[in-house]
Amino acid sequence: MSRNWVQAIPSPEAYWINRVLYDTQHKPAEMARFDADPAAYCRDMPLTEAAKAHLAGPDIGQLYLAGANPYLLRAHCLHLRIPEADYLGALRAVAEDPAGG
Amino acid sequence: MSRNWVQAIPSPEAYWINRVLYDTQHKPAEMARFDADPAAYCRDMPLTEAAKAHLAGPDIGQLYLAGANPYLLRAHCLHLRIPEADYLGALRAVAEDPAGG
Amino acid sequence: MAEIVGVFAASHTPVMLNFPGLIAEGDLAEVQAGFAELGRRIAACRAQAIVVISDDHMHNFFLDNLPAFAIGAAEGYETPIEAWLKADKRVLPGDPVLGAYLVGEAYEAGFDPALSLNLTLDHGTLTPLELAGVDRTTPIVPVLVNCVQPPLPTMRRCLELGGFLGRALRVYTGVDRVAVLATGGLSHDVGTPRMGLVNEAFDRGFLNHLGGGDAAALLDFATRQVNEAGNGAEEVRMWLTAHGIAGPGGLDVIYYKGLPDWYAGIGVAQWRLET
Amino acid sequence: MAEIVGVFAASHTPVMLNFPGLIAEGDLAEVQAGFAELGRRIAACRAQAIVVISDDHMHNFFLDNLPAFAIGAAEGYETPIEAWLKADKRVLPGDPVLGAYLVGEAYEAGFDPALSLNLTLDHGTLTPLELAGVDRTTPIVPVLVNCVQPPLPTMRRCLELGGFLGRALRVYTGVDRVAVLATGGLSHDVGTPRMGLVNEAFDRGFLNHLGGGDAAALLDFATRQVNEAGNGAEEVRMWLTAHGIAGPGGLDVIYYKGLPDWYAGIGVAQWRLET
Ligand SMILES: [Fe+3]
Ligand SMILES: [Fe+3]
Repeated sequence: MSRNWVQAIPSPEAYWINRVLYDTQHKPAEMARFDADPAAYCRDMPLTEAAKAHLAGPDIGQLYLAGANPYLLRAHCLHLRIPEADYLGALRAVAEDPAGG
Repeated sequence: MSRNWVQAIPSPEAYWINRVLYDTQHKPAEMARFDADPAAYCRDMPLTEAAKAHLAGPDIGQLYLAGANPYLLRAHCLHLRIPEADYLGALRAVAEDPAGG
Repeated sequence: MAEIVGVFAASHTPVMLNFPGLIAEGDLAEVQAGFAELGRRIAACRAQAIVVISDDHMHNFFLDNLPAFAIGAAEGYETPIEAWLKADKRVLPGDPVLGAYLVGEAYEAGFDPALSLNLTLDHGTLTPLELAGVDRTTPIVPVLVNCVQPPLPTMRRCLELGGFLGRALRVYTGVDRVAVLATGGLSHDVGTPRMGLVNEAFDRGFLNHLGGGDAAALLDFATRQVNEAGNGAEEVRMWLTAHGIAGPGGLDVIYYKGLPDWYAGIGVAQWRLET
Repeated sequence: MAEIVGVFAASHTPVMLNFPGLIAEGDLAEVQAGFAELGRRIAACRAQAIVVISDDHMHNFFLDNLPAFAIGAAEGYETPIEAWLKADKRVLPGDPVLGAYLVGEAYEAGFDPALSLNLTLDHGTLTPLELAGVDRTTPIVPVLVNCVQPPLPTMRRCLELGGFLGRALRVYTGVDRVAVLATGGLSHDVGTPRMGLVNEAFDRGFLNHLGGGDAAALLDFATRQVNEAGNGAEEVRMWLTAHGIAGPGGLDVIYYKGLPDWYAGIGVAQWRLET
């Protein structure tokens, strides 16, 4: 059966991923700092090493699976000007059932 | 009969007074800017002229009557190092019943 | 005592404003006609205030303090918060007295919404108002329901919130005429592997249940089926809240079509009010 | 299924830590002995988690999004948020599983608390833990009740929240032993013209009602009399929530005295649990 959400409540790792996504979208200075060097921005956050790598990539599919809020992640990808087909493709590549069920 | 609160819900004026008190207490850069020149800090906020004057003073009694949250106002006065007797005196001076009833 | 002069619901999506032309010309004309009809009906209500029930898409609220329900009591609301949304920056006028009344009555009635005196509203509230061309001077009261980040309030609780809102509005003496607009849904996915799918069977089943008189069946359907309809379909909570306000008088579906190129099942509807 | 192994309440005030010597030496020894006894009793509970019910004094929450109730589900909580509080900076360990459970059960049971995954706790939560010397490794779940800025949740609703928490905790399977500590009150004023007054008649009346079995009389007393006891007395909401958890088995007052030089009526108590 399909499910709408990866996590019933954000894990600690997901909290910090979402914190990065939220802060950068809502505070221009944070966004500028992130854009200048995503890896450096993440370095001092209490993120897991995996999350740091996924954010710096970005690895959209892995961020989704790790509990990134889908709305925050979508807005982040719009900001990064990731082409829509690439964005959708990255998500679909991690679907349990590629038919979308 | 005495009442615990001046306002049942913050007025728009009280919202912005409290916004100044809250932001300065919780954001060091805001506090530094306020401390450097309270009147200048308030100038660009959507405060009433009366509220700007009360904050710049500060006029503790008038801020209380205007709906400043008592917890935020107390912490603000502690930050300003207002002597406890002066602080209490300013509040008592605006009491409806000076006996405190 | 206020009369509830109209209860409406409409889907929202940023695509409506940013890329309307992604759907076929005929579809675009039809959906625009549906929203125009919504606008005419809202205007005909001559409401003195509109309670707009929507969700915050992780702009005003975050995981540090994520309310199940929030009610606005500000004099005005800047909008939109999304820099990328193709809409005029403007201020929606608020009705702070009605907002404060609803928060206070909620606390008396056993509901625990957060109070908000400052919100910058997002496309959820704005886009249906824009597309329907709702008069820009009518004050609103935003009611925000968490549909975007679990844990979510239950479908049942959202219906119950509507029941409370209906009772509170009907005994409010501050205005004579209040309208209600719920926004969100129907089936869609945002930022999931299913994004782009719609589930017309879910949408039509849900609309049918709203039109029927069986609240238990409605809640059972929404609760059990929502996972087949996408994370965006969690926004049917707003339709349930509107249903709780309106009561089981029936639903007039002004427009419905699944529009995968807009990423959503788009519905526009009005409840028939028992008189 | 968890056993609720102890339900306690204690007043909090920053003065306890910052300027304990403002009161007479004999009073200080007595109040310290009261908190030490609280600490011994909490330790004897051997609780695996402590639900700490307190309020946020406008640090984590503001008027943009002011929750009536919030429940924490974080792994840990930095404290204190007040730079001026004389207490070690430290991290209180959290029980995120129990916190998440309580939020989810609350939504099922018709309560609408905000979820918080990140709180920097203030003196309200910290000072009684410090004074009682509670073991620093026992995980906590913060439950925060708005007592500091109207509109406030009703006294009745706070008691009902306790009823819910008690039921949810007793069927929780994640731990075997849970304790509850409510903090705040009793009569006092903060930042008002009455600051420095205490109302011993209110405090003793309230403690008597908590010890008795008449919930209606308790709520009536708290609701009607709180305006005679100061804005800080609004914090009796936390005692009511604890009462709702414990039930009407009676109250053992460990310490009570009005201490105007600490600006508060200071009480420390334990509920007698029906077995
Ligand atoms: Fe939406
Ligand atoms: Fe307090």
